[in-house]
Formats: sequence, C-alpha cells, structure tokens
Amino acid sequence: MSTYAQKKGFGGTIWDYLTTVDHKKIAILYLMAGGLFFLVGGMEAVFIRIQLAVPNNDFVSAGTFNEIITMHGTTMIFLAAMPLLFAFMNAVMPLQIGARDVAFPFLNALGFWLFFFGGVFLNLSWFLGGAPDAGWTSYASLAVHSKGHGVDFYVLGLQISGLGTLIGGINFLATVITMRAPGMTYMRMPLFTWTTFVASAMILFAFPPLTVGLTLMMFDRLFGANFFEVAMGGNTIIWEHLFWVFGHPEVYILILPAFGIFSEIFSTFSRKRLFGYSSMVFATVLIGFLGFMVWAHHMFTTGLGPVANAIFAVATMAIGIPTGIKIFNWLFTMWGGSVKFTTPMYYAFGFIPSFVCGGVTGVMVATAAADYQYHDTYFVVAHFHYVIVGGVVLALLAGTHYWWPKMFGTMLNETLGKITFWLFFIGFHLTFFIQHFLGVWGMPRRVFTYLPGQGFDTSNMVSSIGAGFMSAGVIVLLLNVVITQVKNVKVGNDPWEDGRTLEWAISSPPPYYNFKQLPLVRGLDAYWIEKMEGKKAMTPAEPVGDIHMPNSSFIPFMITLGLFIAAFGALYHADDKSWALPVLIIGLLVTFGSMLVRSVKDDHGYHIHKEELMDEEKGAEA
Amino acid sequence: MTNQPLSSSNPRVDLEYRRKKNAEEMRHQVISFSIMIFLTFIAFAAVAAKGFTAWFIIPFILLLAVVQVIFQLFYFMHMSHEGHEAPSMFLFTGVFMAFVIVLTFMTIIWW
Amino acid sequence: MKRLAKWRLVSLFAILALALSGCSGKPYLSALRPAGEVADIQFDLMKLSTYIMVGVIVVVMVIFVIVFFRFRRKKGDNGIPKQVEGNHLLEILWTVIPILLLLILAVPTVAATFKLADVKEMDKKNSDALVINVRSHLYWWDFEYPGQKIVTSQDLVVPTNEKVYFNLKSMDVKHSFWIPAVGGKLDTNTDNINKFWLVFDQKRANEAGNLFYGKCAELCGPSHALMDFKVKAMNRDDFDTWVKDMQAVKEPEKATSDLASQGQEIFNKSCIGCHAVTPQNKMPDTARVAPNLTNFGERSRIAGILDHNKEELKNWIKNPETYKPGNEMSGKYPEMTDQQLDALAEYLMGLKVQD
Amino acid sequence: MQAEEKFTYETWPASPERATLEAKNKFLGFWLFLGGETVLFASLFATYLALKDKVPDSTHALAKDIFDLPLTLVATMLLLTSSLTSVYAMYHMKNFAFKKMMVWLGVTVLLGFGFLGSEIYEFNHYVHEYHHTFTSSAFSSAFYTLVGFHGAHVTFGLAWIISLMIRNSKRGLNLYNAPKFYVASLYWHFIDVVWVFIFTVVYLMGMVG
Ligand code: HEA
Ligand code: HEA
Ligand code: HEC
Ligand code: CUA
Ligand SMILES: [Cu+2]
Repeated sequence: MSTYAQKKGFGGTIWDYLTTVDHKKIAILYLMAGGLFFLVGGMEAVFIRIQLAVPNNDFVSAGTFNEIITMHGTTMIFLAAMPLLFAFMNAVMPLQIGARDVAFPFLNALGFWLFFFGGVFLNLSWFLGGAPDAGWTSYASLAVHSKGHGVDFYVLGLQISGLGTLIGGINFLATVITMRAPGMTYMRMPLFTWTTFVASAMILFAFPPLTVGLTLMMFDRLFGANFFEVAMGGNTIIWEHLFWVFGHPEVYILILPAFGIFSEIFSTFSRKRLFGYSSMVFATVLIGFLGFMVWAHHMFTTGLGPVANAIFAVATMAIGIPTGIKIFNWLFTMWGGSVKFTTPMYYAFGFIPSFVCGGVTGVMVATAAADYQYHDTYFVVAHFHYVIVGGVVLALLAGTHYWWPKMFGTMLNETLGKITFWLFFIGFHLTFFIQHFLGVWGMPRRVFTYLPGQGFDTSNMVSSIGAGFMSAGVIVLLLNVVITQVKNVKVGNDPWEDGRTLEWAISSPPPYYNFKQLPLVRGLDAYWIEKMEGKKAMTPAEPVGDIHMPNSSFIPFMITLGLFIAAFGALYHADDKSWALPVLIIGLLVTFGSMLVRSVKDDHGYHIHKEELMDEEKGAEA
Repeated sequence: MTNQPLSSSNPRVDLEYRRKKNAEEMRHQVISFSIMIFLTFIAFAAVAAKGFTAWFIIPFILLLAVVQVIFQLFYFMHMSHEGHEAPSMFLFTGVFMAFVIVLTFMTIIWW
Repeated sequence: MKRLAKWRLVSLFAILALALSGCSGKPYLSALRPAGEVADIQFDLMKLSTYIMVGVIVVVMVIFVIVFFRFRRKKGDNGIPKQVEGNHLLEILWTVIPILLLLILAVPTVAATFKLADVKEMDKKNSDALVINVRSHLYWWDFEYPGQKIVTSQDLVVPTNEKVYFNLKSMDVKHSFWIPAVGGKLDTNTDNINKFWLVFDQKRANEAGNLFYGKCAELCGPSHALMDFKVKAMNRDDFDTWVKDMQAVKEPEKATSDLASQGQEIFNKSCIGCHAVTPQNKMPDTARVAPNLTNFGERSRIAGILDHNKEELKNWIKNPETYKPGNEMSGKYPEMTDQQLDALAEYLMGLKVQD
Repeated sequence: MQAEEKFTYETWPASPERATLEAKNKFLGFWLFLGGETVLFASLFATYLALKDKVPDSTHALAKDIFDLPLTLVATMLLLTSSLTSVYAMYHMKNFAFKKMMVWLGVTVLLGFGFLGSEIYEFNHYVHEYHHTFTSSAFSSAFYTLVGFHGAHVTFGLAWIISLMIRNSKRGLNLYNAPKFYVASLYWHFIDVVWVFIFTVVYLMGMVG
C-alpha cells in the first residue's frame, strides 16, 4: 500500500480528502471549512453593520436581523474560530512535538466531519424555514417559545459539531501525553503545544455541560419535556448556567491557542527565546483553571444575589493577573531582541494594544455593580470583539501567514499581507472602539434598529464604515491566497530563517509520515539549538526503520452522514411528519452500523518499509 | 514507545510472580466487592429504618457512596497502578468540576 | 512606516480627546449622565475602573513603543541577541502590581454590589417605602403600585429624591428592566421575582426634562429593539396628586364629544377585552394582557416608540405590525375604517386623569 | 510489535491493555473520555437536583411517593455484581485465559440485561401507576433524563461487549483486541460508578424526602 508520489486525478484528490486520516490533510480541511464559515459569518457581520448604519433602517426585517446576529455569533465561534484554530493545531502541534501523527488519526477525521456536517446542518436552516433567532446564547424562555425550526437547527447542529470538537480535544490531549519525541519533556514543549494542550483539556470539561444543555432543550422543543417550562415546574436559569459553564471556558478555549500562536511568532521574529517560559506555562494553566470558576459573570443581572455576584466578580478579575504576566513576557521577549517586521509580526504587534484594551474592558465589566450598566449593551459587544477580533482573529490571520509555507510549501506575498493587516486593523478599531460609548450612552445590544434622536446615529455610521475596511482587508487576503497558489514558488524547510521549533526542521510541506526518524530533543526550541551549533538538521533518536501508518477510511464520513440524516428526522418529528421517525432511525442505523463495521473490521494500518524510505531520499537528492 | 520487556532473565520466575500478583489482586477485589455490597445494604437499611432524620441520613449515604466509588476506581479500575497519572489527574479534575457544578446548581438556582 | 505610526498615535489621541470632551451622551438616556444614587455609585465605579485601566494601557504602551523603536532589526543584521530566560524581579513586579490594582477595584465593587442589593426596607411589614411591581410583556411594560392600588403601563411615574423599590417579573419570555440614566438593569425572569431599588434625583431629572428613557435589555423577539418605556419623575407632591387622580377614576371616563363617544362604543366592543381603562388592580397580573389605557391621553409615546398624536395613533391601530413586528395586538380585533379610527383616536386621546 | 502476533501464556505481556502504542493511546484516550463523562453526568445530576419535586400541581407524584426500595436494591445488586464479574473477566484476560474471560463477560452481559429489564419494568410501573411520564412535569423530565441517560449507557455498553465477544469468539486474545476488552470493562465500571450515585442521590435521597 504505497501511496506516495502517485498522480491523482481530480476525483482521486477528492476521494483522498474524504478518506484521509493524515493530520496535515485534516488541517487543510479544517482551514478550508473554517475559512468558508468565517466568510459566511463575516458577511452576516457586514449585514448587521449595514442594517445599523442609519436609524430606522429597513435593510433587513426585525425577525431576519435576529436570525443574522444569532447565526453570526454561532458561526463565528463554533464554525470559524474554533475550526481555524484546530487547523493550526492539527497542522503544527504534532510536528512541534516530533510525532508521526496524532494519537487517533481515525478519530481526527471523524472529529472534522462531525464539525463540518454540524455546521452545514446549522446553515441549512436559512433555506429550510428560517435560522435560529434567540441569540447565540439561546436563552431558554425565548428559545423554547421561538417559532419554526430555527432553534431546532441550532440545538441539533451544535450537538453534532460539538461532538466533533470534543473528540478533537481528547485526541490532542492524548497526542501530547503519549506521542512526544524522545527528549521532548513537558517543559520543553513549545508554547503553542502547551496552549493546545490546556485548551483541549478545557474542551474536555466544558463541552459536556453544553451537550447536556442542548439535549435538555432538544427534549423540551421536540419531545415535550418540561425542563424550561415554568408552568410545569421547569426553570430557565438552569439553561443559563449550563450554557455559561460551557460558554465562559469556551472564550478561553479560543484565546489560549491564539496566545500560543503569538508566543511562537514573538520569539521567532525577535530571535530570542520566550521570556519567562515557565511562568508563561504556569499562566496558561492558571487561566485554564480559573476559566472554569467565573461563568456567572455573564449572569450578574439575572438576580443571583449579591454573594454570588461578589464572588464571581472577584474571581473574574483574578484572571487579569496571569493574562498580564503573558502580556509583559511577550513585551520582554522583544526587549533586547532583533525584531523583524514580517507580516505575522505585524499582527502580533497589533495584537498587544488591541487585546489589552479588550482585556481591561473585561475587568471593567467584571465589576458586578457597574456591569448592571454595561450588561447587554454595546459596551459588552465592544469588549468581546476587542478580545476576539483583536486577539483570536488577529492570531488566526498571523498564523495563516506564518504557517502557510509549512502547510502548502509556498509563501504568501508579504506586501499584500501588510496591506491586509492595515485595512483590517484600522477597520477593526474604527468598528469597535466607538461601540464602547454607544453602550454606555444607552444602546442595548441585539437591537435590529434604533430611533433617531438618541445620539446613536453618527457613531453607528462610523462603526459600519469600519466593517467596510475589514471586508476590504479580507478580500485582499483572499486575493493573496489565489495569487500565491497560482505562482506556487516552493520554499525550503525554514522559510522565515528564524524558525526555532521542530516544525521548521522538516520539509515544507512535510512528507506524509512526518519525521523519517524521530528527532532527539535537547531543550526548549529544539531546532534553534541545533542551528546554533551549526547543524542543518535534527539529530535522530532512532535508526531508520519501518514506519507504521494508519489506513485511510471512509467510515468517519459515513458515521457523520448518519447523524446528519438522523438530525433531520428528529427535527421534523415535532411536526408529526410520518416520514420523520423512519428517517431518524435510518440515520442512526447508518451511524451505528458504520461504527460496528469499524469495530468488527480489523484495521492494523500498514508499514512503510525502510527500503522505501531510503529510495525516497535518494529520489529527492537526485 | 517500546514495549515493556515481556520477561526478565528468568521467564518462569517472572510468570510465577505475575500469576501470584494477579491472584492476590483478585482477592483484594473480591474483598472490596464484599465491602461495597455491605455498604450498599447499610445505605438501604438507613433509609428503610425510617427512624433517622434526613439531616443524618443524607450526608451518611452520600459518604457511603463516595467510599464505594473509591473502591470501584482504585480496585476495579486500578487507578492506583502506575501508568494512571494522567488518567487520575483528568478524572479528578472532572470530579472537581462536577462538585462545583452541583454545588452552584443547589445554591444559586434557588426558587 | 515611521510616519504611519506617528499618524496612528495622533489619531488615537484625537479620539481620546474627543471622547473626554463632553461626549457623554444624552442626559435622559446615558449612563455617563447619572441622575440618581444608584447610577452615581455605578458611575463612580466606572470612573475608578477606567482610571486604573488607562493606567495599565499607558504602561503597556510605553514599553510597546520603546520596543517598537529600539529593537527593530536592521537590514542585514545577522546578530543573535542574548537568549534571556527571564527575570525574577520583573516577573514578581508584574504579578504583584496588578494584584494590588485589582484589590483597589475589588473592594468598592463588592461594597457596591451589596449596597445595591439591599432591599430589606421593602420587605418590612408596614414599611412606607414606595414599591412598584413591574411586569414585562412581549414588547410592553405593566406597572402596578400595590400600595396605591393602581395600575398603569408604558409610562412609569415615580417620585424623586426617595428610594423606589421594584419587584420585577416577566409574564412571557425574559426581558430586562433598564433606565440607563438612573441605574443599571435587572432581568425580569419568568421564574421568580427580582428586587432592587432606584433613586431619581430631582435636580438632574429637571435637567433631563423630567422624562427618562427606559429600555428592554434582553433579547426577547423581533421587537426587542422597540420595547422602550418612559419614566416621568416628579416631586413627591405631584406624585401624590397623580396617585389621587388615578385612584379617583372608578369607572371608565365618559367621553365628552360625539366623536369620542362613538369611539368609546367601538372601544367597548373591540378593545376592552384586552385593554383596561380603569386603574384598579382587581385583576391578577396574569390577566392583564394589554397596556392599561386609563391615562393614555397623558402618555408621552404610543406603544413606547411612536410620537404621541392622533395621526400616529391611527396608524398604530390600523396596523400595529408595521411598527412593532411580532406584537401581541395585531390581528386580534376587526379592521377599522378611517372614520372608526378617527373616533377611536378622539376617544383615546381624551383619556386623561389630570386636568 | 505486530498486533496480530500469536501469544502463549508465557509470552503474554503483563499489561496487555497497554503493551502497544495504539493500546496506550486507546487506554489513555478512554480515561480522558471518562473525565468528560463525569462532567456530563454531573450536569445531569445538578439539573435533577434543581428540578427535584418541581411539579405543576399537587396531584403529581413526588419522589417520596414513587420510589420503591426493594426494586432499587435488586437493580443495584445486579449492576454491582456485574462489575465484579467484569473484573473476573479482566483477571482472566491478564492470565491469557480466553475461554474463562468469555464466560465471565457472558455473565456480565446477562446481569446487565437483568438490570435493564428491571429498569424497563420500573419506568413502565411509574407511567401506569403514577402517570409519572416524561412530559408530565419538570421533575419527571429530569428524572427520566438522568436515569435514562444511564440506561442508555448500559445499553450501549452491552452492545459493545456483545459485539466484541462475537467478533473475537474464534480468535483468542492478542494485543489488538485485549485493549478493546479492557476499555470496554472500564466503561462498564464507570457505568456502575454512576449508578452508585444514582441510587444514592435519586432513590435513597428521594425516599428520605
Ligand atoms: C476570546 C474571548 C474572550 C476573552 C479572552 C475574554 C476575556 C475576559 N472577559 Fe470576556 N467575553 C467574551 C469573550 C472573551 N472575554 C464574550 C464573547 C463575551 C460576551 C458573551 C455574550 O454575552 O454574548 C464576554 C463577556 C464578558 C463578561 C460579561 C459581560 C456582560 O454580559 O455583562 C465579563 C464580565 O465579567 C467578561 C470579563 C472578561 C475578563 C475579566 C476577561 C479577562 O480574561 C481579560 C484579561 C486581560 C487583561 C486584564 C489585559 C491584560 C492584563 C494586563 C496588562 C495586566 C494588568 C491588568 C490589570 C491590573 C487589570 N467578559
Ligand atoms: C469569533 C467570533 C466573532 C468574530 C470574528 C466577529 C466579527 C465581527 N463581528 Fe461579531 N459577534 C460575535 C462573535 C464574533 N464577531 C458574537 C458571539 C456576537 C453575539 C451574537 C449574539 O448577540 O447572539 C457578535 C455580535 C456582533 C454584533 C452585535 C449584534 C447585536 O448585538 O445586535 C456586531 C455589530 O456590530 C458584530 C459585528 C462584527 C464585525 C463587524 C465583525 C468583523 O470583524 C467581521 C470581519 C469579517 C469580514 C468583514 C469578512 C467579510 C468577508 C467578505 C466581505 C467576503 C467576501 C466574500 C467572498 C469573496 C465570497 N458582531
Ligand atoms: C389581544 C388583545 C388586544 C386587543 C383586542 C387590542 N389590543 Fe391594543 N394592545 C395590545 C397589546 C399587547 C399592546 C402592546 C403592544 C406593544 O407595545 O407591543 C397594545 C397596545 C395598544 C396601544 C398603545 C398603548 C400605549 O400605552 O402606548 C393602544 C393605543 C392600543 N393598543 C389600542 C387598541 C385599540 C384601539 C384596540 C381596539 C380596536 C386594541 N388596542 C385592541 C393588545 C390588544
Ligand atoms: Cu423585552 Cu427585549
Ligand atoms: Cu466570560
């Protein structure tokens, strides 16, 4: 079963991606799907801003507007930001720890397909009678009473894609724990690997409450249960808790890997090791832990009482401390360094002031008594876009430029990259800075319009213009991608020339089996150490030998397809459609049948033989 | 990533030792099973007796449940064996989270 | 590049200057123009936290700018900088200073949180504190004064310079009760009653035209954006007079003109099933399905958002859906001819309790 | 190490469930999954506790009215014992005694079915005797969801063990299937752990009032 160096037709390539279990290809799938959803979510954002540009606008109707914001938030968080981070985790993390692959290649593929089909399912709601319209938080009283199937799409779609995320998280955890190359101790792991690890652990503990919440809501809406039906003894606050027990850790699941990306970029382009590495690791773990203890700060105005509010307020503020440690460590990584302003470094540089602004407004909203004013206003919208766009999205853009050569073997154009940066960065501040003021001037969030004469008009217009700049930036980025891929100028192992971590010690893109021989890691920044000693490559930790590889499989796709079908059955079951129950059953049969096939059919993988590896090397040299 | 050595220099001795150890372990497991059954009976009896106040019974049976679960985890699921460092770290983090969630649901969902 | 950076800095300061120079919103609406004790407490906290945060930002920016200018790589510079592992003193410093800053913020936060939640007074037996039961409905607000035994809607009437206590509850989905200039919001849950208090300051109410804007601050459906209400703040004497006048309305006010009595007839046929025109609270809150119109003629808005005149009133009755999508009135009564609308408008506008 | 390599009692490794890299991963990954499951059940327990005895009106049966000690005791004994039998099975797995392992797994499965049967009887009883149905109150929804989730885990565990037994009935033990058996038994123990809390928190505490 030797699969390399075969020329494939278009159909072959598609089939290859449908069945792949290779973490690098799955990374590309995540990048494409996540990128697509980012464009969708971004378009929705643009629609929001068009509608709000002037008072009493009727660009979209009130109901549609609620669908748009709900889908914008949901899409961006679940279907764009997380998958894009997963793309980099998949592409880079196994390389950074010197592994051949992730711990569970099969589950890796399954996780991707679950996410993707869940996202497709959710977005199909636009064409099947209306999208969810109760906000991305889908608070129970409104969500349970929302008409049509929108919220059902939300509940089922997130259920499916959440399962994929959970599987992905477990996979990364196991990978980091068992698959590290010889010498790669925990305290030698690059920061991006560390943040992946901690974020994955958070996924493991944060997603189950979401699953439960979604299940309860599904039972209420589709099967007549009464969890949130007050008249029947139900209680809507349960949903709020379950959602935020998940929802707050979720935002740190987003930001920690982003921190990881920037940590790599800062030290690479400063040509310095990360300042205070061990305190960075400590801060990461601490943020992860504290992240679970603060969720009720989203519920200050729910009426939990002063004791709960005070405790959660103080706990929330505490997160500022480890985050501050990180900020200063980054600054002092550059201090005394030799800072090269590449495109990724532009983003990293722009990130610092942007994120600090967002973080400190986070602490401001954490002051419970004052949050009674901020809550559910544009101040909060400004806060979280400052941390999310100024943190996570800038990191995603930075990572895209930084690791593009590693993933695709060719460099994105630097000039276009910088143009993208300026457009996006200016647009970002233009859009969201002014929203702080809108909030405290009395503009609630999630309003489809506002009346003139309240002092909101000019500021909203400014904000909308900013969104235009951001769109232009994104379009330049798309152009850049197209131009780069058409030109396709190949690059070597270490195109930035300052690479420090193991992924730069291997060709771009790496061979499908990654390291021919597992590398021997002698310290933090393993590749840099070797480079400083004048070596060109890593010292191998083992002789050349057979490499065990997993087989490709179509089963992940099938398992997911079954759930996708079943979800339609469950959804229309509530309408008393006669075909709904059979569809539900057929879908589940496909899923469980495929799982059965998987467990009954042995899959031992295959071996790349030593000789083949040698031949390939010769071929490469010739 | 290599396997554990399958046998030491003297395979027979090693095997003998292993068999003994397994049997020993099994004995422990039977004992812990008996204790679990015993604890279960006590818990049921405490409730059936009707004589105690709820203030006593509830903490008491919860304690019994915790003890029983510890037996399960450490004897039946071998969590004390080496090689279970990561599993126990993650399991106990999960238990901690579980505690926090249950605590908040019992205190700040209050009507 | 350098020039660009300078330009950025300049524009940043420009925005900041603009922000500080009185850009603080409308006096009847903005949380930055506090008009009562609660809003004052919250504004003080906002200011305190802003000062701390600006301090933090300045420190970060100073280091940031130094790094930006001093440590950029020159062309062709192939030197390897010293690989520093860390620095204990610095690391302790930037752990301890934020802790101190946060303590400075945390203490008043906790104090304020408890203070704002203190509603002991309203639960006392025979307390003479003013209590108002707020009931939120899909897109309109119901205000009941249990002590005074009157009900009104849409326009909340309150006395100034004293603590007013609120019982908040929702009758359908969750909403949130917010009068930005007077104090932060509290959710109206479907499950329970939430309680808090506010104070309306007389002097600053005057500056705001004695009419504060209130908003619904929790997504509650299509017309969430339009779920506005108004607050009429008046001194205690005026308030007492208003209460008396309201209480005096024992049965529906008689129409005074022909047109109006025609309107009243239509109203009694098609509308009174939902809308009450007497202020007594004989009905339980669950039975009050539409705004109480006793003093409709003295309202400041129609349905919370439209200008208060006959034209708009007729528009509203003709087709409420265009003004508030998803509202609970649309389609619940027969269509009206223009003549009938005129009559209704004449009648409704005459519903006044104070003359 | 070839996973399909044939073994004898002498060559069988001490911890077959963790002898290969794949096995190690599976073992670890499954434990991680159990960590997540803990939080999942915690959320369900918390919901149940928040909604316990929350019913629309006084005609509805409450926890103290419906539960029945003897039935719960029987179910508990069945499941606890099945935990022991699956330990036996793993004991024989470690000693490379395939036949015995299969026998004990078979017993485990039978006990599992016994438990499921008692649960089905119980639910049926509640529905008919007390009109305590899934949709009759928030309390009943929470009850059936928590206990039902556990029941679904039992069902899945049974299906899993049975399909493992069928698939490997002719093959004997090797390093490819030993970890699968081991992980399935871990799952089974975990189900038992959850049940310990269910019978304590739901049934016993329910009867106390
Ligand atoms: C990536 C996402 C992300 C991140 C990282 C954060 C970070 C933080 N968030 Fe944010 N938050 C969101 C995403 C995020 N948030 C979202 C999406 C919502 C809204 C959800 C919704 O309702 O739809 C939200 C809402 C939200 C609320 C609820 C507001 C409301 O609805 O009323 C609160 C309240 O406490 C809060 C607090 C914080 C705090 C304290 C931090 C801290 O982690 C910030 C820490 C960082 C710093 C403080 C800056 C750096 C530190 C220094 C330079 C050291 C010195 C600093 C000090 C001494 C202060 N956030
Ligand atoms: C990862 C999370 C994320 C990201 C990246 C963004 C990005 C953006 N968000 Fe979003 N936002 C949320 C998460 C996010 N948001 C959440 C959770 C909510 C709350 C929802 C709720 O209330 O329930 C929210 C709500 C929200 C609101 C408030 C809505 C309301 O309360 O009424 C607004 C308003 O301005 C807004 C604007 C924007 C803008 C302008 C961007 C921009 O940064 C977007 C930039 C991207 C683009 C501009 C891409 C444009 C692309 C094109 C134009 C492509 C052209 C197409 C082709 C060539 C095919 N967002
Ligand atoms: C189903 C019951 C129902 C009927 C019948 C009904 N309304 Fe309404 N009405 C409402 C509700 C509910 C509102 C609040 C709408 C909102 O603001 O979302 C309302 C609002 C109003 C308002 C604005 C109230 C204010 O305080 O600003 C007026 C005026 C009004 N209705 C007049 C009428 C007239 C005239 C009729 C009969 C022709 C009528 N209504 C019939 C339910 C009803
Ligand atoms: Cu009511 Cu928003
Ligand atoms: Cu949060």
